[in-house]
Amino acid sequence: MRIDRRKFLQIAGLSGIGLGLSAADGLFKGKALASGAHSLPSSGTRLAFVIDVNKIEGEDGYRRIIEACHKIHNVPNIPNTKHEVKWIWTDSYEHSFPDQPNEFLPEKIKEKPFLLLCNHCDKPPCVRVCPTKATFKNPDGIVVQDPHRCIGCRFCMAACPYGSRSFNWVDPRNYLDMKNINPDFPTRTMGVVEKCTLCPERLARGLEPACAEASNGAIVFGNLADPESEVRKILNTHYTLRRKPEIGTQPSIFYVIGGGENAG
Amino acid sequence: MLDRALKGSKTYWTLVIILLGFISAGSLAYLHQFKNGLGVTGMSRDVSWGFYISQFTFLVGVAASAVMLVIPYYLHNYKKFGRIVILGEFLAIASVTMCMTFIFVDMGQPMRILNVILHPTPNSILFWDAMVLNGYLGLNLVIGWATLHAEKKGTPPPAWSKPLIYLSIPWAVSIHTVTAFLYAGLPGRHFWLTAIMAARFLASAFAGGPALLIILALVLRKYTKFDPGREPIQSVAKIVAYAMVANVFFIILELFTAFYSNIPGHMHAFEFLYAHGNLVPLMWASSVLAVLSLILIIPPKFRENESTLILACISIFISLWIDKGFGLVIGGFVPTPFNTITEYWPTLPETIITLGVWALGFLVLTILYKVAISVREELGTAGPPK
Amino acid sequence: MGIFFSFFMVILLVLIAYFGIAAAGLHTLFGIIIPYAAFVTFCIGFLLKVIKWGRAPVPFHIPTTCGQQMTLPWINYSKLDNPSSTSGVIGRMILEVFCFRSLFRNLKTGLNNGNISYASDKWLWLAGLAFHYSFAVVLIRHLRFFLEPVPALINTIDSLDGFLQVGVPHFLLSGGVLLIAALYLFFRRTSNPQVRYISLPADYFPLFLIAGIALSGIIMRYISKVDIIKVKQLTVSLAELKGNAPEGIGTIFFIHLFLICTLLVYFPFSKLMHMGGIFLSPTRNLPNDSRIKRHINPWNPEVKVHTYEAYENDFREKMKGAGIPVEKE
Amino acid sequence: MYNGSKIIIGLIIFLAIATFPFYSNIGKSAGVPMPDTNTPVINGLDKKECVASAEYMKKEHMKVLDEWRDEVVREGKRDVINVGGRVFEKSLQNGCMQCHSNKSRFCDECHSYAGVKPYCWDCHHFKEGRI
Repeated sequence: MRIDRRKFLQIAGLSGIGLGLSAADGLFKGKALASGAHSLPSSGTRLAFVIDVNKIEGEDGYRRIIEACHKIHNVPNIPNTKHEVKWIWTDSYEHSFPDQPNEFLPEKIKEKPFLLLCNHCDKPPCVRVCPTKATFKNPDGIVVQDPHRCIGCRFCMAACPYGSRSFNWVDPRNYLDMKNINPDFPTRTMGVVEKCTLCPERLARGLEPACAEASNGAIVFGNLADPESEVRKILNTHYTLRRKPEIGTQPSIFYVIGGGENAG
Repeated sequence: MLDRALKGSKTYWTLVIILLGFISAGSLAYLHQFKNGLGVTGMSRDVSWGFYISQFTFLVGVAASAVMLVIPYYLHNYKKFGRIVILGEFLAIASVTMCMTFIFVDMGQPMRILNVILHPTPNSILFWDAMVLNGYLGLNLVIGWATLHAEKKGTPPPAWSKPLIYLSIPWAVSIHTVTAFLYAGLPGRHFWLTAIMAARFLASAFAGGPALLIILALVLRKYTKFDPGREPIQSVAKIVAYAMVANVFFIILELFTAFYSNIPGHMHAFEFLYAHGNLVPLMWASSVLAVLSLILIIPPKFRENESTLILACISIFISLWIDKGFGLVIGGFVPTPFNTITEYWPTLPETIITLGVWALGFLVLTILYKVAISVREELGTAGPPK
Repeated sequence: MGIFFSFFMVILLVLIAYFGIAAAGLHTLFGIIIPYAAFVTFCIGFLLKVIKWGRAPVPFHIPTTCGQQMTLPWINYSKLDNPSSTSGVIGRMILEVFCFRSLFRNLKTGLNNGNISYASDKWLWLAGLAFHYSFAVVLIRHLRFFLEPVPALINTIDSLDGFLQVGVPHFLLSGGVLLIAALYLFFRRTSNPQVRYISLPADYFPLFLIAGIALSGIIMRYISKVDIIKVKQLTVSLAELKGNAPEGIGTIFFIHLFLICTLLVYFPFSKLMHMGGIFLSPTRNLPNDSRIKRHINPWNPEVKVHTYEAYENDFREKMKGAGIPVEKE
Repeated sequence: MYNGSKIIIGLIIFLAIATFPFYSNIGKSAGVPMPDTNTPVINGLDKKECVASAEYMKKEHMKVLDEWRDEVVREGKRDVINVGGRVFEKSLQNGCMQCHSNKSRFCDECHSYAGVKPYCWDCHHFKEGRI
């Protein structure tokens, strides 16, 4: 666990902020100037990831990140792709950004895997459609899925434009090595929806989300609402992509595509 | 009146027992699904709604179609519908029962179904759908039962039923509009993201539901003493014809927008459905049947001939069942958000459960129709009007 | 009048249990002695009542029930409503006991422009069905307190009853249905003037008592909880005839228990005996075979019969002499 | 008695049902379960104190857990509970079970005695003797 004191305080601080605020005003809060414009939350916290595609070191790098997440969250490894549960995974540019096709893309990018996960949208459609408030938005920007409340109607899966949500079609425990699961984290039950949680249990302890920690700096985690944050600094200096920006969900996951440190 | 359902001919009891057989098979299959999870169905991470929700969507239309009889009879005082309006109301009860059962069997955690009421979420269309469906079921139960009861007693319908009947008219529209909104409000699902969705739903509902009603009325006439007379059936047929024309027109509008604009996302679902998915034969069958049905129902010569009329109605029902009870939901999920194709086909347990739910609906319908017709037979009003 | 009397009787019972435990601490009395006494009263009272009924002679088969009785072969007769065989009677009994067929027939008469109209009235039947079936489920699932280990079947019934995950612990549907049905039956007695006129404290009291039992049970499970392990310790000890009442069970439990004991004691002496009586009602348990079999009243004295034939034999000659026509020469 | 045999058979059935608990328990009786607090962690404490009194927890633990889960998952109130200097995490797995590491003795015995089947363990898991 390599984490310096400054970073610790930063994360501990921002995860603390806003948690005390009421979560009730999830839906239509934040009047933007125009519907497409960006809004910053009143709580002063909006957690986000910036993923630098070029900094992930090959196959191993991706696998390390995915395993870091799936291992600590007891995400089952289900061979049948129809029943798959995945919190973070990779796919090609073509599949990750189907709305921005470019047949003349550099070969390097065409073949590059992109890390995909819940976008923790600022205006999440999944939250809008959930009939039981099982999924909702925290004041700090995390889109939370409460498996205790979920009735398994899968409306959120129809609503999510990013395919970020997984349903437990089968009992996940049949696909977990129950002897070697993370004893500190629950598994899920059959018939509920789950997805990336952005590791609130780690944030509470002042740790970064597991994927960011395992990424050797390729995934930068921080507060978008803070102009001094590292994520903002990268966004200021790099051209970044987001998935399906035109539908106005305002994802909080940014992809740095260009040439690493020197670009921008 | 319910006791009328307990006395019947051999045919009636055979039908009831067959339906009960299907229901039992469906229940057993559901227990299997309950124990092993929705993984026993053909649904997947990418196609996360399947047969159940599409049947529900289709049947909401059938339920809403009762309004096509209620409006002429109660609003325009079209007396000739007096005999069949109860058939429409009871069909609505059976359809809504099926809708709710389909939603129930689709739940991953059916034990928590009451969370929808315990944690009401007005921003969710599904919450509203649950509300309007329950309301519509209640309205039709109360109205249908009260009017039939009054008929049996030889009294005019109770005064309080009038406002409820008027309320049921917009309510019927609302159930299908809200159901269309389930789909039409989702960003990133191009096939569904269309302002015309609710209108399409209503058009298909007002074609499919009354078409089924004509089939049912003709079947009843053959096997029971019930006979609504020729004219009301012809009037319903005209409603079906207009609605089906509107429905086909709306589909053409969708096709035009998708293909003339040439926006890939808008075209993909149609390409999947009509060109390279496993639903291709079904979707083409739906389209061919739709055209065929128009040929059979628009020219008065065919429409007025009851043997071609029933063919037209069967074509319409099957065409719309494929279109709404299959293509609509699957086409929305495929292509996936990743622009990939994941095929869907219902599995055996899923099919048995679906059949079981349909059987449940038809059992409810059989019992309700049996009661209505028995009451009329006793009153001597089941036969053709003089 | 009867309403308030019955209501305050139930309140009084609640107060007796409350003060008996909270003030006087009579755990053994309320936890052991009264339950045993009540149970013994219930069983013996039930037996004696049924035996008393059994000693009354059955007057005659009663054909005037419902439906066409068996007559000529080409006339359809109603096999279940008016049976002529034992198997038909068993069928009618099953329908009566499990489906409340008599109530299902209930009609409501009304006046409509001077004409009498008949309307079906299924609410009493429906509420009665809901009441009795939910009571049965409540009773069966209470076996978990008396049996150790708890049989799997009882666990299954319990989890089906709490299928809907509402609240912690899960709300058991049967309890709610029982309470609502009891309240409906009370509402029916008071809202309908005719029914109200014929209602007595004996009608209201059991309703209030059962509603009180259901309500105290619901309160005990969801609001003012008690130590359930100690409760079971007590109930199992009762079943094992050991009878020791552990300290520290909430008073609400003893209120619940005392109301149940009252119900048990009251049962054999009240209209609740229809539970046994249903099997002895002559219009339900007798086949309509009065034209097939000769019925001889059991209390009839021996009657000396002198037939006309014998009479003529005795007096033939005299009759002939008097010119009276005789049948046999 | 008229129809005596039938009535007596009926009464015997009635008595058999009514007294079922009395004879079905014979020879089966298991002892009364006592929530066992004999675990290494608890034994190592000088002051044995939980988040609430045993009396309260016996009756309300399900409610406490239900409230915790809403507070933690839904409201983000992950702040720990401090009882006399000892901190407790609001968690079944990472709170309760850290001390009460004997699930079969501490949870299951009473639950099966009372015929209760909580579904907590469908997701939250516990391996005996982990700590």
